[in-house]
Amino acid sequence: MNMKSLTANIRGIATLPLLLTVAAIILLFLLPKFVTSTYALHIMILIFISVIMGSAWNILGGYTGQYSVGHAAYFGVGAYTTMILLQYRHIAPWYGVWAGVAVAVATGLVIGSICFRLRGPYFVLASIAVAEIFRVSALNLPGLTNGAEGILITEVPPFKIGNAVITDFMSKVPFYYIGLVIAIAVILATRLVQNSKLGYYFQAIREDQDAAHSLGINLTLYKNAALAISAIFTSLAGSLYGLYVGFIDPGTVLDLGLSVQIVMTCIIGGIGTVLGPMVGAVVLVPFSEALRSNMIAQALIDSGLVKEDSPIGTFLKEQLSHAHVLIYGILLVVVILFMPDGILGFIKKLLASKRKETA
Amino acid sequence: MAAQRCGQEAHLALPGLEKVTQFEGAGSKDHVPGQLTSLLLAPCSYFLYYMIVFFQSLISGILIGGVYALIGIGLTIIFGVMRVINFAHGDILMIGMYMTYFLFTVFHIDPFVSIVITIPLMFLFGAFLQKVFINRALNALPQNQILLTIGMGLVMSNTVMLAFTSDYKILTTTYSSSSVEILGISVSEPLVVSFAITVAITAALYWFLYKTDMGQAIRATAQDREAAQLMGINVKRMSIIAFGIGSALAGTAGALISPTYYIFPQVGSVFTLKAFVITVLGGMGSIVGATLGGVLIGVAESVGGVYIGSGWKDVIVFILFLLVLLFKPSGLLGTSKD
Amino acid sequence: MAILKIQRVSKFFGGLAANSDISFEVQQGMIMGLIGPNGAGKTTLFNCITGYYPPSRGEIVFYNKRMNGLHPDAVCKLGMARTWQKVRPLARMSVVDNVMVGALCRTNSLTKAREMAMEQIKVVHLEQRLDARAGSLPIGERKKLEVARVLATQPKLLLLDEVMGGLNPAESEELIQLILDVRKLGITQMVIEHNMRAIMRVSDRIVVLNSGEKLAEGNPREIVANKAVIQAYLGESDA
Amino acid sequence: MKKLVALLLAVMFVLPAVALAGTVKLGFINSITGPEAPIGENLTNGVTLAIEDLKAKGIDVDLVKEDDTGKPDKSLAAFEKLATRDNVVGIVGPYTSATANADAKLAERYKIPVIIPAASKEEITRQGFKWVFRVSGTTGDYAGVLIDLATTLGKPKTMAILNENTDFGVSGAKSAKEIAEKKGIKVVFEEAYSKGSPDYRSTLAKVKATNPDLVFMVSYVADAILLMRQSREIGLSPMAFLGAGAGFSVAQFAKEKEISNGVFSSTQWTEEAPWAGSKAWFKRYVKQFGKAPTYHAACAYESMMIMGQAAAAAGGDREKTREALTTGHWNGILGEVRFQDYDGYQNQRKAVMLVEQVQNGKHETVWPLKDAVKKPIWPFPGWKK
Repeated sequence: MNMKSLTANIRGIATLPLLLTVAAIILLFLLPKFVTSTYALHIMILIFISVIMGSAWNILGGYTGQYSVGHAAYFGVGAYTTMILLQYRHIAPWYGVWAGVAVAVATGLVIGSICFRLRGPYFVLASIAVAEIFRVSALNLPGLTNGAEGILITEVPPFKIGNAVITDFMSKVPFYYIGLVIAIAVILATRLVQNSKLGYYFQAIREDQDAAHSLGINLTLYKNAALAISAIFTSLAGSLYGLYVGFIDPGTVLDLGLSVQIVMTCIIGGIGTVLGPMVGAVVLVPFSEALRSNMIAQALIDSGLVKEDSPIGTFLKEQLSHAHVLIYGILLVVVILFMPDGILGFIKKLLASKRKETA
Repeated sequence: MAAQRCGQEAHLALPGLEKVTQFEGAGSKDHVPGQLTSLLLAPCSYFLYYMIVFFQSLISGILIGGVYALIGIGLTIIFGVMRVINFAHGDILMIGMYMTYFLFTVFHIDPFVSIVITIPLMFLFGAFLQKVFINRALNALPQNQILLTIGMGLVMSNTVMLAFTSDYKILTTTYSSSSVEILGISVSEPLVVSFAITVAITAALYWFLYKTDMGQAIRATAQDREAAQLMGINVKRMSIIAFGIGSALAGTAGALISPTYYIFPQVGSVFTLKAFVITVLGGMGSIVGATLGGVLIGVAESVGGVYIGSGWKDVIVFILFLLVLLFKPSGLLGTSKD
Repeated sequence: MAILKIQRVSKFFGGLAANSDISFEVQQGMIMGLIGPNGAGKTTLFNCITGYYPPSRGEIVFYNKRMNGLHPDAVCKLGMARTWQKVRPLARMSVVDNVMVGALCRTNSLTKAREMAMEQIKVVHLEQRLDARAGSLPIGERKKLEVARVLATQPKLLLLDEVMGGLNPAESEELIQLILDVRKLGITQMVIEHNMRAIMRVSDRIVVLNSGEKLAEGNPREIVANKAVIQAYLGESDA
Repeated sequence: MKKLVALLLAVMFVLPAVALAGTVKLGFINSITGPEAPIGENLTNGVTLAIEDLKAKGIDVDLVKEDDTGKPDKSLAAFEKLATRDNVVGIVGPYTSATANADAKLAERYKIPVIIPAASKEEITRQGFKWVFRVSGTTGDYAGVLIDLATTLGKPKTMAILNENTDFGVSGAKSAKEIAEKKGIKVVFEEAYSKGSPDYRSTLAKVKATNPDLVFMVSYVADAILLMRQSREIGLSPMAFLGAGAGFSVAQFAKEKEISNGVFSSTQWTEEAPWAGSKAWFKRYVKQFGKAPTYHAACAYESMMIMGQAAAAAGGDREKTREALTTGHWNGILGEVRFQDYDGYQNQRKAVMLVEQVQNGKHETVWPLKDAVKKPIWPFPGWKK
């Protein structure tokens, strides 16, 4: 066996990154003990949800090359199943969530059988169309989904085993841990996929479907497998979102904007890499939150860089709050034009060019 | 009061129907003339009622479809030449609407006349977008191109919002709500005019693409980019022109729809998806196909809205879209190889 | 023993016949050359054999199994693998990963697949480029990579579609050698080629297609002497 | 990038919010961007005026504005930030029913008083919440007053309901149906349309075919104009057009007099509202912002005035502010405001609704009759050809 590839393989699970990962995970598990700010926890939960969605999409879009811009369908189906069961059938969410997963996977297989016959832009458009059909149907089936009014739950019932209350869901902490665990699970799953036959086959399909087909890869089977894994985690993210926010309606959980946001997280972070979606989420969620609440302007003023009553200060305070979507759009354009491989790809390129300089 | 009501109802031009509803809701009106005759007339009037509702929806569908067609043609040219899914198409249309609005309110130029100004301006705008942004991403991955155009759309709609606030703008002309009534079916005058303009523009475009050298070059580029390049066609220039034409058409559609619709920064999203459906339905790159697709979607929405429910219109459109994708992927009139 | 039997195969696109009524057999261990002018229907025949489209008429029998209607992946599993006229590397995967994808057709273990891949990479002499991105290889190496990749699927019959197209003489020579090496491994091959000198050197038997029909079949010497074949080729160069 | 992230994190989690002494810190959540932004702007302007007026009363408000883009999850984040990081005493907002519904839960959890200015979905104040107050009337109020007017002026037997397929539209339509049926009016047509469609002609043709006495519509600004334009084209001409709030009560709608004349719309506030200072406030608003205010602006203004005064009197204590809101009463441009428990509502203002009718391109208050500026024109006079 070739030494170079062997060492490369070992380097992939080398001790230092492994230690760092373990340390980071421990830190994340201990975080709620130190951080009392519920706002910070809220942002962390949103990041976890974003990591889960992004990584889930990444398996289908990043590894298998099927650029679905309709992932809101699985997110929404998961969220709706869990919430409908909880609200109207009084089925506890820890069962409902799995029902959501089952429905999402079933939905995925139906969608897959339709859309996977299409390639390239046609697949993208079909995935959008299917998700839109779900959204409009949810609006028009008030008997099932409560239509445009959405489903509002007042509280999540406590999780009990026997009479012992394990978690009460009164604070953010349980949601934090659930989010963290699922996020770790999805990253782990991505890693497992990447280092297995599945991963090789997914990537082969991404690179060239016809070539992959001729190498003995059953396209339908493996595309659907990727979609199923993707749908499972996207549905979990949806259920977590629904239970955490306590309110869902077609305009939020089945929205085209959500599908776009999922893809964006991956592309900004770095598509087809284990950590890309995580990087994307960690950057995008706080960034859009800071923009939304005008924190950047506030920080500039607080730090004394800009005087509050100066024209720039008033402009920032008054106008920036209107402009955050604009800035978001500009950022998107800039990243795609200048960092086409996302932040991770950009960093890799920087490191490579530095290495070249030193060599 | 009753007399007044009846006087009003007279212009429904549906005497039979009128009596039937009165008969059904017996006593709801002050006088019930000839119950027996109305009973005899019932089947006939129901038929008339169905016919009128049907033709009403058919005609409005066709007329709206004309505008849809224009949007679709713009997109089909862009997609055909560059294989870029332009998610900013609706936002480009929105820019056209604002242009029309200001030409109307500031310079008092009639929206239908203003397209003479809108078309060249929008062409330049599109050419600029292509040269500065899209061009750099032509070889990028398709999902990156999608996000790029989404980002561009966000920038456009939010810049407009900062400049003109998010208020709805209504462009009211003297003819905005005029209609003529033909056999009990009302036909919107501005829509008829815009339909006529659409037909003229489509014809002109058809001539341009099929009868001029540049048109041929654009079509060659759309058919096979590499081959066109080998044949000495300046593919980059063709792309710029194609994006310009696409934008000009979207802008024109915006202008034509302005007198009967309303204008706000996020209005584009309504049309972007529709544009894709139309384009794919007709066959990517096919002008006649996009025209047919536009009218078909207009009619499907309108007729489907009546018989299935207006909330379901979009579902009907998307299902139609998926069916075409699956069973005739090249579109109704397309000859594309993939 | 005839491992592949093409029996009166026709393929129509619309009203157009790309292949009409073609029959021949490929014997175990031989190299079968498939030649013909452009548009003769060679690649269409490959596509029919490997399951990309079902033949419109006729039968394809491989090891006494009827292949009509099987998908390409099933065809590959049965031991028939092909390369592409226009190379199709899995561009963003490394050389070794490319070949491993082929090997994974026969095993579920990555370690095993890697071993199998290394073996084939040695056959095509790409040991030096293991970790290079397949998309970054020069054309000659891409062609070799493609051969290694299909070899890794452990085929009984290999269909090579113009592996020498676009190569310089030195590279062509390497590939000729490669084809001969593969024969030594006991793998039957069917080769589409435009390079006449090469095809005459490697083929045991040659089938000539013209306008979708079989024009001639025989050993290289017979083919060179065949008047109809000469006519077809000269006709083409005249045009 | 790392530095930027670090900076952002620092800004978000670490830097304590600077509290100014001698002022009341309040939060305001609104849809500043996104699809609801056109109406959101009215709320922002109303609040701006309220801050000025509070200052004149000697109450300095340190206002933290948050944009929720009209999405519940963003609204929650905004609420979370206001409640925990900015430590505001009370919150005014958010605007839409969906976001208000989501935020109401958090108000209970963090025990922070919230005044909802303009969201009208009935359920919001029917959940037994103690910290949620609402100035806005409910969808039932909107429908009730219109049907009152219709049954007093005429004898309508049938009604068609056409509403946009949003939370606002659906809950408005539900209330309307309930109330109409109670009054013995038969609902002969019901349809929720998806907003933003350029063509409602076929739907309207269907409405016309059912020949209803009343046509009740719930819609936002722009669709209202489209619906009426196309009603005219189709020749739909019932006894009366009734519009519930939003789209039918904005000045832009009235300006299209060809199509808007004679249309009734219910609202919570008008320029001619019979309450002290309404007219002056209207003028001031027009002067400052260059356009006429909607009732949303007035409701937001009043909500902020009440919150500011209650919070200042309570010395910035949340519990005391809540008590002040429960027991107090205020007199402003919405008349007397009290938060009461009735009909299953908690802390809900019993809104005095007004009906306007467009007459000669202007909204005129025509109902209740004692407050009317002009006599209502009944029935709908028909379309001019």
